[in-house]
Amino acid sequence: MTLEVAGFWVLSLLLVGSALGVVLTKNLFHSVLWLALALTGTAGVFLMLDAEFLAGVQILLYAGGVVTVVVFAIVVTERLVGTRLAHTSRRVLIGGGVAALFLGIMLNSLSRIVLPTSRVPMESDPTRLIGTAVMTRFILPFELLAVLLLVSLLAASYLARPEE
Amino acid sequence: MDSPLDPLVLAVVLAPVSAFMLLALVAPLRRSGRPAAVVSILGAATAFVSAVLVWRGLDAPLQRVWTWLPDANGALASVGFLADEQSSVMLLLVTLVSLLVQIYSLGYLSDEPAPGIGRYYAYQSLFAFSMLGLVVAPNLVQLFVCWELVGLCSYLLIGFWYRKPSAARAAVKAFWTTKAGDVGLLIGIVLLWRHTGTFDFAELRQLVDGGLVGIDGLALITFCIYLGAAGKSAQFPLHVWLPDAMEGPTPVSALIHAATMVTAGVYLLVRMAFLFALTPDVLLLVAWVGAGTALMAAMLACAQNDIKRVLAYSTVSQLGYMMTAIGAGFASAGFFHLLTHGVFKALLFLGAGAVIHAVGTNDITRMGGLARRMPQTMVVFLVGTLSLAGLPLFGGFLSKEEVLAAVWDGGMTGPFVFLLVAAFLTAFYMFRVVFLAFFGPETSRESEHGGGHAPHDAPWSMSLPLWALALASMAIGVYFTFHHPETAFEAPGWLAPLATGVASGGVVLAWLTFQRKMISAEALAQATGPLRTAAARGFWVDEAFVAVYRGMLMALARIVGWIDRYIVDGVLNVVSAWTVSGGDGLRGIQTGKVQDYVLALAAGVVAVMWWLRGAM
Amino acid sequence: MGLYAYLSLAAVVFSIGLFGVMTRRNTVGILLGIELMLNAVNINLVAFSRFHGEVTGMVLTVFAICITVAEVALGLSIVILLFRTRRTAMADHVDWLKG
Amino acid sequence: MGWPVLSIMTWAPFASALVIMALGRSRPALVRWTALIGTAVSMVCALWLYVNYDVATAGFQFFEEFPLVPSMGITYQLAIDGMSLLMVLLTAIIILAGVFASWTVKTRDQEFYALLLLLVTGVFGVFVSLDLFVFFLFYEIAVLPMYLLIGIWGSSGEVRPQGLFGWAFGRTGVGTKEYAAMKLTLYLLLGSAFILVGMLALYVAAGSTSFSLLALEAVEFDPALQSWVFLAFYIGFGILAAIFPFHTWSPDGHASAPTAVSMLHAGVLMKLGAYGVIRIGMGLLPDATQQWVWLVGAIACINIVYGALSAMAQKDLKYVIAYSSVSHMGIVMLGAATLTENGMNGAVFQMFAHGIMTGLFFALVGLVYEKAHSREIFRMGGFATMMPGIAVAFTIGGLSSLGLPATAGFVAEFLTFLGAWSSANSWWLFPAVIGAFLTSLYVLRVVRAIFWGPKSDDPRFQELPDAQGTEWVAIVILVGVLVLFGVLPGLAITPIDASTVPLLMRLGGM
Repeated sequence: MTLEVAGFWVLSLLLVGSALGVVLTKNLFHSVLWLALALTGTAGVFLMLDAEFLAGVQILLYAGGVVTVVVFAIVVTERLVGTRLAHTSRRVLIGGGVAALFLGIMLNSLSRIVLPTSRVPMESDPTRLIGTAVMTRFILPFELLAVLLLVSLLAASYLARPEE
Repeated sequence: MDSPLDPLVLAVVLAPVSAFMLLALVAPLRRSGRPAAVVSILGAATAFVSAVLVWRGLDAPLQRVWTWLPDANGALASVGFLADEQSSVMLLLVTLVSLLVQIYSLGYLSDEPAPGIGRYYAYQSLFAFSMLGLVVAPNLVQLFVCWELVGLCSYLLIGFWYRKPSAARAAVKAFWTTKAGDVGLLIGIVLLWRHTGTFDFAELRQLVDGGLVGIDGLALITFCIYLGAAGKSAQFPLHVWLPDAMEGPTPVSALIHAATMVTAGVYLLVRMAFLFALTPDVLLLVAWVGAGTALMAAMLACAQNDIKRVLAYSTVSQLGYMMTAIGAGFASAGFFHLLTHGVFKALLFLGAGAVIHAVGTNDITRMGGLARRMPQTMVVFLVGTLSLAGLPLFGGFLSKEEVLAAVWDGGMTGPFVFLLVAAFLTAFYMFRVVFLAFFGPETSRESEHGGGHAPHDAPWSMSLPLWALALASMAIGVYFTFHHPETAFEAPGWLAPLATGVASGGVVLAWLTFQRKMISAEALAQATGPLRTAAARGFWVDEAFVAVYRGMLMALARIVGWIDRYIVDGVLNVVSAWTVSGGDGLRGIQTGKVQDYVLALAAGVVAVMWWLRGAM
Repeated sequence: MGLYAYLSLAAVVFSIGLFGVMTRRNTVGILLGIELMLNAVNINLVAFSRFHGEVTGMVLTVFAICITVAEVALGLSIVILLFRTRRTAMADHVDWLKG
Repeated sequence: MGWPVLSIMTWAPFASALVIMALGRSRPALVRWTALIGTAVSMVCALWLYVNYDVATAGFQFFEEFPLVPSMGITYQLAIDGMSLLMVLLTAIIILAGVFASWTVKTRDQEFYALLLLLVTGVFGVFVSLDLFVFFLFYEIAVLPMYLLIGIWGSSGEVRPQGLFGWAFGRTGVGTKEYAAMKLTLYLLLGSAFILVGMLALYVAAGSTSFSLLALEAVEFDPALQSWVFLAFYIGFGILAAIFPFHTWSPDGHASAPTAVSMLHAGVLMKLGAYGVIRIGMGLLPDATQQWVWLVGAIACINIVYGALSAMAQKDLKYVIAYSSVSHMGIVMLGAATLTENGMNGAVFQMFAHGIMTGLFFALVGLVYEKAHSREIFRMGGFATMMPGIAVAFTIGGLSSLGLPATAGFVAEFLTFLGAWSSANSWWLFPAVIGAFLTSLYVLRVVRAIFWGPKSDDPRFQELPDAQGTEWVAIVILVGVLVLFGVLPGLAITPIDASTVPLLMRLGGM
């Protein structure tokens, strides 16, 4: 068992465990914390895949930004309602069944196709490649993304504006 | 124009219609009342003068047609005129009565508000046009068109006082009843067209003369045409509308329901006599129905107290005379009676109108002693009555005798007896009216009309037409009493004395009963017993029609309406309701919860992937 | 470790996220489930990208992360709006589309 | 050729609809005048066509062509013959009157006029297009706005669910305008489905090269194919022509629809159905026509008598008129089924006459309803004193309806009767004549009850105004046309004859 394999298993266990924590815990706040952990785990996976830049973005934007926003939203809404938010589950068995079936079929499909086992070396540093691609080939989507973010920012502040 | 008479014939027809268009389209003129009347009367006068000129000048039949309904071969139907002996003299009668009635109406309707008068004269002009168009019609299509139009005018004029429920009802009844006959006429025309390929009288006549008309199926055609005539000319059992039609203003009754429109049926049969001659069975039917109608209506007339209804039944009765003559195969006799009857019956109606106008009631038992109050009216009414009774020197004498002679000569003993009895009854019921209304004690009455002043003779506008008609009636009577026209049939020598005797008998019986009171009217009524009861109820013909209408037609309509709503539409709605219920059942799966939709989505993906598993 | 391992891991995380979306009553919980699913997708993208030595997948991941941020922001503002109008954060109670 | 008159006529209402939608917001006068101008342009075009149509040459004239989808043989091909000429004239008259009659619409007048004009474009389009595909497009345009027009501006009736199948009526919501709108639309769309199937079948059978009527006319279709395609057309178009037993949308729909919509629908749209049966069903499928006329005629006879009896049983004024339409459309179908020159002329003439007459009826009923707020025949009474103009016009309409000479109704019925007796099934004459008689019963009964009888005691009906202003224009136009064509039927018969004779020659009837 190489270090890579061991790291992968550790990360996998961390990711799957925290993901289960997100969907199973009864406390919404804990859920969010588990999500933060899962996102960090994902960042680890990115690292294992030589995508340091993405791992950084993942932690900064996701684990940092998104989780903060969610926590903030929870706090605000609990203040609005005045009670703790209930965080129960419904139709756990059916949902679990469907999810398990889904997983089974996915894994079954994956097992039947031939996938590469070794990595093709990247042309250069992935971060550099990403930067070049974004600024050249993907410049239009990138700019549109900026617009989208702006719009969603405005929309979010419009929707969540205080009541008149 | 081929003949100098062409524009004159056209003028006869077009003068009234111009007046009508003027009145119909120029609303201010129509609402102005008297000026509208003047326009209409001018139209009628023009028509009358032209008719006289046509009648004097006509030496050979004159026909002009213009295409009305085109088809691939040129003209399917045309309009135009056919002026011959019959139509020209009929034109004369129609325009004369029409003109006199319109003048008379000036006085009669003097209390009517101005718009009402305008409306009345518009209808009158339209009627004159339609009737004249009918008279000159060279083919069956134009005849039918005008036939329906006179029916329309009759409907409008009967319903002239439409605020009166009885008038509105009578108008519709008249229209429906005649329309029922018209259905027959229309079918007859359609069948005849298929049978012979033409609507034209002249062509039909040529075909008949040439023996080119097949006899097979012809009886059905003539029967259908007769149905139309029976409806219009109030033959049993379609006579029920005529007495009710007396709801209209009296001048209208004089014009439409005595002199002109009701005789259109007779006129039609006269026009088509050559065709009817091919179907003796139908002629026999015409004669029997005619005679039966004459007798029945005469009996009904005896049981009426309403002066106008007496006259109405007497019209029905006289129409029966004419029909019987036609049925006997001698249309000319019927036509002759039509002409004289037109004159003296119009006179009687107008006289009755003068009485009603003065007294304010139609009920003869509430009149009495009017001879002193209205001597002029009495005289002209008496002239009319004597004419109707068929006494020598008076208008109806010769024509009635001719009808009787024709029927006798036609070998129809049964109808002949019927007619003879009817003649007796005619004299009786007419003199009953005369004695009750004009002679005898003056009944005390509060006049509902004119606020209590005593009845008096009518103003000039009303008396002028009365005298004109009375003189015409006398002139006809005197002229024909001494100049027997040539006829196609032989009158047996005993006939004239017999007819005169029968009529005089009726007069004497009436005199004894109602003037001398030697025979009690009640006793007479008792003696006739159930017959009189039946007569008072009009032999339940009305009731039978009402029963058919209510009990069968309306019931059928209700059933069909129910079926339509609850079966035809019901089945449709049941199917729809099932669809709606199915949707209702299915909509439960739409929980509105986003998790369930995701669940269904995932399950769907699983299912699709499972289905495609072999491919992957 | 081959691509298979990474894809399997992503599949597991995706299924867990799906489970969360299907079972959570709370709208925020559903949102969290969606985040997990998106993460799984991102893992897939990066893994494919790395194993094929092609950077496009990573670029797409950058975009996906950004869009996710926008989505979260909007989603949460909708949650807040929902609170305002319906006084609830329970997706169960939000069934205007119920048939 | 000069101006594309047919296109101008067809699209002028559409153009005014666009103008209305763009500029008409809260400008009622502008809406009405724009609508009036648009329909007046159509009217002028229709008259121009009438004057310039060359009867001697007959056949289709005023061709306009413009390929739309050449690969599938879809062409914007317009032309008219005598039959469509008359229908176009009818449409123009009715919509012109309809615009006047809805002058007083208050709610959402902008959308109302826009939809009305859109619908009219569809109707014109159907009558002038020779390409079946374009025909079908226009047909749908003509049918669909009806849903909104009835659903939004309609009025709910007084029918209440009860009796047999009462639960079903309750479930479907009988009596409401929404129900009527839904029923009408679904029924007509069902018909469209049949029509579409029939058209595609012919298109494919003819080699999938052209949708043009003229091209398809030249093809000899297989008799078996003809047989079922004819039935598809008959049912499809027949639903719109209210053939028994697919007529029940008509009373509910017409009773609920607002005035102008009833006028247009009963006056013109029902004729689309009959027009479709004659032009497409009979025109393209001569063998099947010979095979199926017995059915068409028999059902027409049922329509005539059944419609008249149903009308007799109604207590709601609009229902009476609607059922009389069912009866009169029977005359149209009967005339067509006789396959004789007179019958066919009568059918087309009846389409025209009934269109005008029914338009007049619905305009007047609308006026009465607007003023008295009642449609119950036997509650009203003696209205002639208060509204003499409406009373007279209604009476004239009624007289035309019962086939009184000197109105257009007589000519149509007379020709149809002649045709019926000359046809292979001469017994058809009798139901037709009986129907005409029954019509006189129910029409005069209604006329008397509402207008000419004694005045009603109901306090609602004591002071009612007569028609005024623009309403008069609508009435005068319709009455005038009704009488004009009754007195001078040659005006219409001449062009009709120019189109029916060639058709009958194709059918082997002459």
